[in-house]
Amino acid sequence: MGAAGIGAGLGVLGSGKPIVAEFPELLPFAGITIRLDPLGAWFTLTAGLIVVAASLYGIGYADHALRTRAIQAIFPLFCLSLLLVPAASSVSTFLVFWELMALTSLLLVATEHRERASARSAAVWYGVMTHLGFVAILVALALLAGQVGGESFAAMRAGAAHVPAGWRSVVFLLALVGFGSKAGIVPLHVWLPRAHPEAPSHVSALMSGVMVTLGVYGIMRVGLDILGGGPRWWGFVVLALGAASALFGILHALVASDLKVLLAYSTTENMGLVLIGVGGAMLLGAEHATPLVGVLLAASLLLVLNHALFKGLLFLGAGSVLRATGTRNLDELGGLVRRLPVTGALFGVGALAIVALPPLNGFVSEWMLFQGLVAGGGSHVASAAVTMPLAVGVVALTAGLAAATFVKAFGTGFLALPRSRGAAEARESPGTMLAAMGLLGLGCAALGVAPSLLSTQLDRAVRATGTGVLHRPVRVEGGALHLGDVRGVMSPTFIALLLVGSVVAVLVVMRLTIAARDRRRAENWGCGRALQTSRMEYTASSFAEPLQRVFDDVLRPDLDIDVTHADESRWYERTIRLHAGVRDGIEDHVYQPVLRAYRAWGERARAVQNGSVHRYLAYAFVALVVGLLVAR
Amino acid sequence: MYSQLLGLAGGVALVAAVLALWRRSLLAIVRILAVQGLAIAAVALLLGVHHHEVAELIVAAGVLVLKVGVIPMVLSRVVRDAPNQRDTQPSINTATALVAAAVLTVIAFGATRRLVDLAPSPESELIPVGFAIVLVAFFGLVARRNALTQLVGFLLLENGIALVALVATARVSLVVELGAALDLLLAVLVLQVLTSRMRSKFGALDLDRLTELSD
Amino acid sequence: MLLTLVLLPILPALATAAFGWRPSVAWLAVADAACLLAGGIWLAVGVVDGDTAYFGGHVLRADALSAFMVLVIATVALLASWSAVGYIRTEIADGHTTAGAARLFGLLVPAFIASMVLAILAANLGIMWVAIEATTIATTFLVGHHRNRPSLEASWKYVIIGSVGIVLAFLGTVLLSYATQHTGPGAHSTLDWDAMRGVARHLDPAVIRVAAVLLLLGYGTKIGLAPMHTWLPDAHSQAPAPVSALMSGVLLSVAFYALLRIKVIVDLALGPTFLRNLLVVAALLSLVVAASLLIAQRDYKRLLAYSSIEHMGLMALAAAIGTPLAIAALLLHILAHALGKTVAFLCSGEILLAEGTTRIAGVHGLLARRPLVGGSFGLALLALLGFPPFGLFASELAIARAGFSANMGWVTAAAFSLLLVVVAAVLVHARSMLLGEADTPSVSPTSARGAGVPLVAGLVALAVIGITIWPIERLIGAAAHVVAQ
Amino acid sequence: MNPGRIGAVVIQIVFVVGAAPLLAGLIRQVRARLEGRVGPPIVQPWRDLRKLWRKERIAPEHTSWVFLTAPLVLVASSVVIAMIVPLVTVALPLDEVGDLFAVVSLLLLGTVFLALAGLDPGTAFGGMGASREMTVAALAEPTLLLAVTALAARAGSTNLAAIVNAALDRPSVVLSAQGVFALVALGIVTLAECARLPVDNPSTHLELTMIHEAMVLEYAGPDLALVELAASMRLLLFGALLANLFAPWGIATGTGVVEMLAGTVVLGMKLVLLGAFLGVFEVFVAKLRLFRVPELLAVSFVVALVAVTASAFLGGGR
Repeated sequence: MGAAGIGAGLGVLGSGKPIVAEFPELLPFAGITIRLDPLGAWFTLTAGLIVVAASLYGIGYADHALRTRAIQAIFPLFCLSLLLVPAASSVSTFLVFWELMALTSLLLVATEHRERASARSAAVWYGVMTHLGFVAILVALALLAGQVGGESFAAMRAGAAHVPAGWRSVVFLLALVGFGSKAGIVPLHVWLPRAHPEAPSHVSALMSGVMVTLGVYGIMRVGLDILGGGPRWWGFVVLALGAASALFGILHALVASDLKVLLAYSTTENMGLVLIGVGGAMLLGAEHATPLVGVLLAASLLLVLNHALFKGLLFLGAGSVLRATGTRNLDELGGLVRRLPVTGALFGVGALAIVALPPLNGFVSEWMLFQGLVAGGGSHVASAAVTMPLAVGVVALTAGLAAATFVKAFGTGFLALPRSRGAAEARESPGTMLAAMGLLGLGCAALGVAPSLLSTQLDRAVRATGTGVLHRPVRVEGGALHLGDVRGVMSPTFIALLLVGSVVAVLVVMRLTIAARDRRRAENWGCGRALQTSRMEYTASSFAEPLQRVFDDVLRPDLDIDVTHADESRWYERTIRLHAGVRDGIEDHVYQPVLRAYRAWGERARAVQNGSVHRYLAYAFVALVVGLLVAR
Repeated sequence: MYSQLLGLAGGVALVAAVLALWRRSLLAIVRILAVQGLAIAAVALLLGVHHHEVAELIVAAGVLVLKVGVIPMVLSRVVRDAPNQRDTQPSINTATALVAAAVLTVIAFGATRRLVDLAPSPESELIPVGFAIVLVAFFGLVARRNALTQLVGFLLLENGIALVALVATARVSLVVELGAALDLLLAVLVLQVLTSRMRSKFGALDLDRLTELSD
Repeated sequence: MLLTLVLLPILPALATAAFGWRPSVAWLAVADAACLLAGGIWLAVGVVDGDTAYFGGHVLRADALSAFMVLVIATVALLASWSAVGYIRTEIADGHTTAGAARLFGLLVPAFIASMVLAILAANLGIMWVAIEATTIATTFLVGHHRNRPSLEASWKYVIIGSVGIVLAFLGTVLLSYATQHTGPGAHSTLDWDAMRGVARHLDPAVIRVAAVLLLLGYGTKIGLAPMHTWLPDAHSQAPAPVSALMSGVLLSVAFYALLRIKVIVDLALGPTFLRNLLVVAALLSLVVAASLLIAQRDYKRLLAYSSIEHMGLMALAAAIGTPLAIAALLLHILAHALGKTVAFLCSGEILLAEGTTRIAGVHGLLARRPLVGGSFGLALLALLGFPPFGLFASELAIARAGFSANMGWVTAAAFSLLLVVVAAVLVHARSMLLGEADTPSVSPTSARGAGVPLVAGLVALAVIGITIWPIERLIGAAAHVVAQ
Repeated sequence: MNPGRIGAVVIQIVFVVGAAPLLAGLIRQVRARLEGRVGPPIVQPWRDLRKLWRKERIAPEHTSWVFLTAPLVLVASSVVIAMIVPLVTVALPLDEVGDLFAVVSLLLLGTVFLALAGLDPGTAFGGMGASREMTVAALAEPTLLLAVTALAARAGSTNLAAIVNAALDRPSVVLSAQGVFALVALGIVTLAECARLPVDNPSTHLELTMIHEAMVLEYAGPDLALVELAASMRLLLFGALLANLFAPWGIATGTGVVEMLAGTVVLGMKLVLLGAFLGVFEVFVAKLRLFRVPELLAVSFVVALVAVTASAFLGGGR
């Protein structure tokens, strides 16, 4: 199925001709209409890649999770809906696939409900937030369809120009809310760090790698393609949301000690980066700076694909760790690179890729994003000149923090000494799981070394966004990456070659000049201590502590110290318990009051139905009197 | 003469509805119900005589049997078995209730003026009266706490509707009329069965005890 | 033919009267419902092209809309009576039901179904009213089936509020007839629907306005539209599960059918705006009430009842929109809601038999302990919340589209926002009931063999109509054409 | 690709590798003199490296391949930078291979590997050093990128040759307000990235204050030599970049032998000046408390941001 997705995606991107299909008898009153254009194909391709890997992974992973047949039947449905969402070309078709995706993923999130209460509550959070998004999207699309008098995307595209500007903005904002909630954009992200960790890992990979990006797809499809862009402030809004998400996501990822929560927050961060690109493109698009629009969109799209690859890889790796050790808590892991050599190495590749280091794929997309933003700041568009540098600052800060985050994740999770028995006795995963991870790792490397593999496809996808980008925003000439009319040039291929060459050169020099060939294993320097145990290691929490301190205005960590004094004297403490944690401030300050109001409302409403038949009759009586007065 | 008599019968019916709001004794209320039934039967009779309609005469006879005979009899038997023959304190005090009845009557007349205007005739003049009975009886339903008075309230309300039905539609098919009457009879019997069950389960007919089901 | 359809359901009642309640008689009811379904299909084939079938002059009549409703009734009756076989047997075995109560059950359920079919097939609005009132009477004792205090309380409220409401509908019907009497020289009063539609444009607007209000209030009571919905949670939660399924699944819709027939007349007389505004108010009020009371709900059968109110609100919205698409969606919604609610209530019956409580807090880890019932219940809830691939998704989507196309965007948006609250509330409750580890071992007997068949069949049917409705697409189209021309 | 241009690359690599330890030695010498000591000779770092190179190779217990590859990657990334950054001449054949962003990322690649290597042995010091190093890097990285942006906005390209050429063509753009801002920001970041005072003290071994040294505590022998060499290469590269970006005069514009020799000499002189300045500077500042370091970096971040906005507003070189 995934292969079909890849095939369809590549086919459309290769030829530029959409795949069209119609099934009018399906889906009552609407019919299913499919039209996979290059933009959708890019996302289908992304989905297909991860679906292949996740399915392969699932073969080996299924004995750990997905025990019941019903759940196993849902997984392919989820994959199918992921592949079909980008292909939908009418409001109804889109929404049915969208909700199918939501439902199947919801059920998959709840898979492990018997084991953990957190999985149960995650399912509810996810269900409600996804439905919030659905309602927003439904209203947005149905509103637009109602305004233009047709529900096919083609009709909406044609009619959108004649819709009054106010309505266009309403549609756009609602779509932004709806798709933003799926993409995990702050402040609608709360479900993401709950749901993604609770799902079985290959499902997490699909959710984090593919499903969230479909939120971006929606924003692109509606904002750019169907509405054809809008006023400048649309771009500002998207850019601001993206920036907030990027920073918020990476800060929380930085302090998270649950490996999968860390990855989930990092997803919010990456979607933020993608939206910075999209927002920048919209901003410039409003000013008719089309060459740069293409560059920024290309960066965003490439980041989408890259993110799918490395985040998929990381989640699969996390699943492998979870399966081997039974814990996701980084503070209890460690030393896994020796127990799980393949998983460890591949997780390392994913971590380096997500930190955007050469020669891996994350670097290419981030470079493109920087180039687009820098060039946008240098363009003669005044509004862009102010915002773009700020966006560069945000992206830059995010990049730095991401480096710290993933050094933490890999360093404390896989290096050093095991901190728990589970970690010490971990066993490597079966071959199918490793092959799946290997596939994605290969993808990360391939796209990092040779982005030319997909440059024409990327080009087609960007031009399908309907932003009037006509010339090629991305070209590869002589191995070097050229972007639109940006003068910055870079060749990932050569960087990779030079790096490998240099490493080999250094190795050769060492081999020729060093007498001692073998290494001697020696005890670590213990600063005079005889004992070196894992208790002395830096844990994930301690690793992140300095940065947490730097950002404590934003993160507002909780710190509780419980001291129990000895009976004899209060100067001797018997136990000291330290509880430190970082809570999601947006959840505490935005969602909790809403939840409280919601519950209070529910309690208050009970008075309406208090059981008194008199009261009930009184309702009807009042209705009758009012009705009669109205009827006059 | 015809129209005066019609008016008189309608007036009696309306006054009966208002009186039912005022009285507390269950037996008295059942009697008021019978009186109202009589007034309705009189209206049917007058209509039948005036229009020379056999159907109306049959209806009049039916109303007489049902609303003056059977139902009050069944009810008064229930009342006699009741341990406490007086209704408990209504949830709205009587003075307020009577004022409300006046207001409701005004509303009913106001709301149905256009109905009369459609075909002004002695018969259609009674439509507002019927509506007023409906509203006042409905109000009684809301105000009363005893299951039996609620039952009577329902019947009063139904009488109001029957009055409207009589005067508004000259030839509503007899089948419908009979079906409706049969349904109502059944409903009353059902309610009566429920009342006796209620007495055995709850020991009283106080509806305020029926609040186990809420939310 | 039409008469057969009305009389057919009575058959099991006669059998029960003769032999008392026993499984073979109960199976007869199942077979009977299947026959009714077959008859409904036969009828549907006959009228799908817009023809109308009559019986006895203008006593009974059937067009596509009626045929569709017969199908809905028959489908739910089939599922409910199937499930009733095991349900009553278990109740008798557990001592919750006496032989007498079972006999009454066997008598009244067929009578109830028959009166619903009569209401659908009646050509005369008066007879339709009589039939609907008859359903109240037939179901009162079914609500009181358990003969304990709560069920008695529920039946009292049901019959009082329901009867008051329905007599208001009678008053409205009378006024309609009054209006037909005065449409011009030579006009005579009638309640025949065809005849009324013929003269509808000449009806006096003032009278029709009052009549419309009364009819909406009256049938609205039976439909369960706020603020006349108050009896519904009590009655639906106290009735035995198969009866709850019938009441929630079809009785409400049959009342809605009556409202649709009325709507045709009223809209012809007044234009669409008047009734539309009233319906919008009722729809939003119902949704608000349902959503608010679902939040802190403690009883899962009442939860289903409020969900019915919510869906009736949505249907009222669809009726208010009134375009052909909206009406078609409304009809599909009726069918889908009937299936979904039937499955949900039948599951709730199984859960009640197994757990002995209807409190949400009293049920835990259902999926782990009873995968079939728990899973069906969960899927039915998801279906009722409007997730694909179930039919309610398709109908709600179409309602939304119709709403925005008909310039009722604000109302539609508000309605769907309220649905969000419903989703949140139901998901929270579903979590606490369904998910989690099986902490307490199940003590009560497992449900009867074959109990799962109607559940699964209902869910499959529900999913199928969500994916495609080509067998009944023309029927729905023709039925929608009856209402929205 | 003609031999002259390949030669340019070779010259740059040789220059960086060869001169880097000397630059470190120079700074130490200057400091020692100012503190009234004789100090080790300037070639002392080379001697140290040679000594380490001959020693036994030791791998601490529990370490993995990460520990072993980190020095290689560190050196290799510095070598790659040496190949693509215009140090001696602007006319490098590999200019299109990487721009400033690539350079920054390559630097980060080295940092990340070193931090991972610090965590690998599982000692308290390694973890502490890695944690602090990443804290500093995470905060320095944005400044670096912003400064790059400021420079790029000026030249209209992020490619180094273009920036240097722009400065050569119009010296005014360097000697502007935004140029000064960018210089200050980059200067501070250089100190942080190269583990110099006041962020880190390269000559301390006091546990509580060290950053870089804590990370590399477990290295010995040739591996340590590589780490030390790479550290000094990074310092030199930063210095050379600072020099050539803000005072490019004297850099060769072609690949003629004489031209390049002159360029090399000029670059050497610039570096000597810079090293001397750094030495003097380090004498007069004390090490900051660790938790004050972020404040310093925040200052540099703001300065860089000002530089960027200024260049955008003032129009820069465009």
